[in-house]
Amino acid sequence: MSETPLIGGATLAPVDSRLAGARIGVVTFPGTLDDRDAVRAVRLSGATAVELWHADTELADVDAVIIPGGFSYGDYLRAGAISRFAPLMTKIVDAANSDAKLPVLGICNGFQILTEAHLLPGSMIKNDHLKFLCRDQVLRVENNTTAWTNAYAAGEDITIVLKNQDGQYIADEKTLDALEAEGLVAFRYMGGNPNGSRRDIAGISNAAGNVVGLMPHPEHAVEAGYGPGHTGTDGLGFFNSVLNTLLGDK
Amino acid sequence: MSEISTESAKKFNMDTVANAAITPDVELPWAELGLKQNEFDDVVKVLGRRPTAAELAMYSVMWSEHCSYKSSKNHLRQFGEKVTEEMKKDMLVGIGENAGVTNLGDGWAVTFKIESHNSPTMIEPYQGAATGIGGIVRDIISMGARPVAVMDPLRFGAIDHPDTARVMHGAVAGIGGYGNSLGLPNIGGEMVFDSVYQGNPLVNALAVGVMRHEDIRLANASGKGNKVVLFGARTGGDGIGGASILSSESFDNSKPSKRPAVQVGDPFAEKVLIECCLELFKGSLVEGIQDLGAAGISCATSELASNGDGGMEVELTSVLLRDPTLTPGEILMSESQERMMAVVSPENIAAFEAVMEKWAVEYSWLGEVTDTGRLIIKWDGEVIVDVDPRTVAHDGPVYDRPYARPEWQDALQADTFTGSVQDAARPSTPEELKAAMLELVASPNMCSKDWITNQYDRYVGGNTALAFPDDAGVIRVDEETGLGFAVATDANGRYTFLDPYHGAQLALAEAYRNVATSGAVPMAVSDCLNFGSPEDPDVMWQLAEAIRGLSDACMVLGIPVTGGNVSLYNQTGTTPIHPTPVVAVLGKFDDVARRTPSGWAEDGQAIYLLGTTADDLDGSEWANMRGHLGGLPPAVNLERERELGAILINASRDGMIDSAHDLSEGGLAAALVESALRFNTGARVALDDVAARDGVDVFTLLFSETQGRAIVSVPRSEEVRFNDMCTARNFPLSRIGVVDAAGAALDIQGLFTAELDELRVAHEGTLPKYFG
Amino acid sequence: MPRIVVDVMLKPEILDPQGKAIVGALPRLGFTAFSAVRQGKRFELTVDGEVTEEILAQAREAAETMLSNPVIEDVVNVEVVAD
Amino acid sequence: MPRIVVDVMLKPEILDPQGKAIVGALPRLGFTAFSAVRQGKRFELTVDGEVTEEILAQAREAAETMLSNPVIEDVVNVEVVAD
Ligand SMILES: Nc1ncnc2c1ncn2[C@@H]1O[C@H](COP(=O)(O)OP(=O)(O)O)[C@@H](O)[C@H]1O
Ligand SMILES: [Mg+2]
Repeated sequence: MSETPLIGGATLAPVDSRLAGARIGVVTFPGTLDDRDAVRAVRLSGATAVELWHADTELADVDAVIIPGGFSYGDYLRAGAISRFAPLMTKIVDAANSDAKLPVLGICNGFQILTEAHLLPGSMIKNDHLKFLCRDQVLRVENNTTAWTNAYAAGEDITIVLKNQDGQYIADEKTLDALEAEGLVAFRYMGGNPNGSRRDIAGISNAAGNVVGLMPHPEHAVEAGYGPGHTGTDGLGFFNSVLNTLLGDK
Repeated sequence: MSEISTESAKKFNMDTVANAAITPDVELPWAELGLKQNEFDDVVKVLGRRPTAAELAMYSVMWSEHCSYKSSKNHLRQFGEKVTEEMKKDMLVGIGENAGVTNLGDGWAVTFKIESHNSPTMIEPYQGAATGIGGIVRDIISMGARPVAVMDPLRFGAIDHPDTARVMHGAVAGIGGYGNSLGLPNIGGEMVFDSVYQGNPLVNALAVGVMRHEDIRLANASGKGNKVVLFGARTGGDGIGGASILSSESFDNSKPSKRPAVQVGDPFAEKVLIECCLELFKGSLVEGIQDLGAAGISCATSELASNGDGGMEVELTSVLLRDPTLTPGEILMSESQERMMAVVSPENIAAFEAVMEKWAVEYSWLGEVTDTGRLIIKWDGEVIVDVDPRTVAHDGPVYDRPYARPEWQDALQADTFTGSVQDAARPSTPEELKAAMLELVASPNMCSKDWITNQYDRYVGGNTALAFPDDAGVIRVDEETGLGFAVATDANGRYTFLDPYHGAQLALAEAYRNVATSGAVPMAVSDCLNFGSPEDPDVMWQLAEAIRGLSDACMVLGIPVTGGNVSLYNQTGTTPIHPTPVVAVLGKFDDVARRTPSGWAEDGQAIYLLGTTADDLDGSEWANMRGHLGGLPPAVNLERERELGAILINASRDGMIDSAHDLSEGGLAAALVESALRFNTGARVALDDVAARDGVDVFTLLFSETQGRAIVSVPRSEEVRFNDMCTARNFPLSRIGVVDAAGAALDIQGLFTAELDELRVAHEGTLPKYFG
Repeated sequence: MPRIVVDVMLKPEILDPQGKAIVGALPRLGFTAFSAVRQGKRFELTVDGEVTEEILAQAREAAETMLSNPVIEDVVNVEVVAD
Repeated sequence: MPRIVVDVMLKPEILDPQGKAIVGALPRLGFTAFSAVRQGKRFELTVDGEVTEEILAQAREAAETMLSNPVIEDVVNVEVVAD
């Protein structure tokens, strides 16, 4: 029986065997949608993608984890609320908080899950215009010292895809002030706030810089012809960044 | 029903087959269930006795217009008859299955189908539209395919009617809410506002799936002893509506509980169902599979059985219920969403159950396949249905409904736009022409659809090579080779109203042209025929003519209809909607990297207009904006469409063009503005030469809707080659301008200059103005 | 300031996907006492000043016509809460 | 069967986009009595049998840990309703 299509068709030989040694886990929950895209992005960056299942109880020796976008559990109750309790999430939270500082990237629904799991502060509520919004979005890289942003220049503008219904980032003023003061705002929306997020925040990191969450989708901007404006590949930097981190290059 | 005669029936308080045999004279609510006297008589004849309540439920839903195609069947035959061997060569599965399957090459196949969910959307726009997406996607899964994209052709009432906002907000949010949650990119559709759809909005939904040839699954139950399983959501009273007429079947005097008239979709359950089915297919764990749509278990059991070895035995009390008060007949009729039925061989039961456990999907084993030729359904061991499944699924009534060309048709066709009162102040000065262009691109039907499409995820999956606002949606299937497909849907209800035969052909021509414009080779057709009541001879004539026209045109274009859907009774009182045959064309790319976007991007490229322009203002957007509908739609020239298509496909494959946009509603004026706004790139255009060549004034050149035309942009280095190709094929072309990236304007030389900003404000402002 | 609370639930016969997902997740967290969950909406309408009979009637009408979708939802409660 | 109702509202300091949209729309339909609207969630948990103190405690805990997100929401009410 052949593989069903669109599950990683292309077998790109990794350019650098050092990179292929890096194992990046991509978690699938029931209702996850962008897992295949995240796997593709990992592969295009040269690393090895490892598919993880929410009900797994072990992390399969991965060097980093991506929690991809989608509507896990249908976004029912609150986006990310039910997924947060998955067995694998406990492992991820522990590993992220451990001395090993497992790099974790939460994209969109993944970001929502990370906030529900209290790995990142704040939360997301419905977009201020109340609609699902899919558009090409310019972001400013505010912090290029994290595990997932070090391949970018500080202050660089990148265009990636924004698509969500509950994307309005909120936190109390104290938390927001602290995020700003400690430089933990990783990305800010440029060219108009698309959803009412406080202080135009599109993504944040934890203090150690190993956990990053953002609403827009870098994994949809890794292949010319299939990303923003059908040419953009600005999202590749995320996946290159974590390789830098893992290989000790940065 | 009053008396229960047999002991067993008494025991279970149920109308059994045994009971039916000895109580022939019981009154049955067949009329309330929508059956006609002759149809009920047929049921009795087929069975040789009166039906049980459960049997009556099955026949009534399966013999409905929606499931049996009784009014259209005699005409739809033409889609199967007017096909050549050549047209069949890539058709792996044709009409009759859940969806047709077309060979894409390299062992890949693609399946697509379009369906309507019109009246549910009128009642409850969000859920109606959402479950429309859900239903068509399950059709695609049941072929063994992974769904990869959806599209949504829509028709709503007048843009400024208060009820339109309700339908618009709900339907668009529902399509997005459901489709986005499934991880299926929405890659195109249509949006037309017209008061004829006020009481009957059209929500058509199209889904496309891909698979390897060996994975194709058909809906049949073969292999005596194989098990029948129902899985997915629990069965509720959905779609039965109001207090059930069938409550009497239990001979129970207590008041029937409420049955919901609307179905609520659970996109999360469907997403899980998709993944779960794909895992079943991958492990070859099912012998046959069928989605549950209209007519639910009635349809699934009778179709699976009659397409297989012909027999099946099912215990209905095994069905997992959401509402424990449902009667057997209601269970058989329920249209609860997100359910599938499969046939599993005994050795695969454990593996099947493991997949269900993994995805936390509920399932229940209902029975098994037999070779008796009978579909037997039991309730707690007592037989309540004993039928030949073919008589339920395939041998429904077929009607030759009377039809005749309406008396008013001649007068309508004689009333041309040119010279009408509505044409009194035809724009002619440069100022008027510019104002007309701005008015056109801001009009409800020609304005930007971003307000809608921004609510749809077009990126998920990472294989979307083109989507709105380009002419066709394009999806990559194979990441290594770039093999992929394009799909476009089109229909023009006004054209079809003026001339149903040619109107349907024009819908096909436009979808074909859109696919070719993207660079893909058209291969297959699916259609959704939205019409009024077939009992009205005028409407029946429109339907007959449209089917005849469409099937004739498919022959000429050499692409077969592989599936579709008929939606009748779309009318308010005695006023039908415009006949609206929505036609979807699927095309193939060897490598989607060669796709052609619709907008200009490179400075200095030459802009060519392919084709010639005649006075085709009847039925046009311009006439519509002026409140005129009459005359004859643009002439159909399918040979011309084929030639144009070949040019666009070759030019794309050989890298001769960098953009292409077909001319359709709104004519050249709309195409120029859309090409400029696509990537915010202006152009200088001169129209005098073409206008002189074609013998039309500039207004007609800009606003006429003559078919078989497109504009392309050609890199300087390719101009000679491109010219030579068109000349060799004897296809009219004219160099009408140059892309001007710095200009930030559409400069129609000698007439007017429209800044891109001013065009954009006009084009993009309309939907937000009405819908917020 | 006084508020009027309006509670809206899906009609009992209508599928509630959210409630279904929640009831499936509760036992995994050790909450085993609940056999079904349904999720509805609660609206709090603030009134400046006193809640007259007329204002309450307005709230009831708003609940039926706008805050709920009568095709699939029921207004199960309209009441005044003081602050 | 008895049910336990759990009401959850966004914290007062968080702007509620849905409530805002509703309060904007109400006057257009002639409902002018309301100066603010907030939309929250109402959960109905069905209990098979009697609602013991222990079950009520379970409901309270589920309300705090899962049915609400304490970063943005408050549980405003947990109560038993009989049928
Ligand atoms: N309801 C919709 N859903 C998705 N895409 C839509 C919808 N309505 C219009 N579009 C897209 O907007 C673009 C313009 O539509 P239209 O003018 O009808 O195209 P064409 O004339 O090429 O058939 C197309 O890309 C079409 O697919
Ligand atoms: Mg087009």
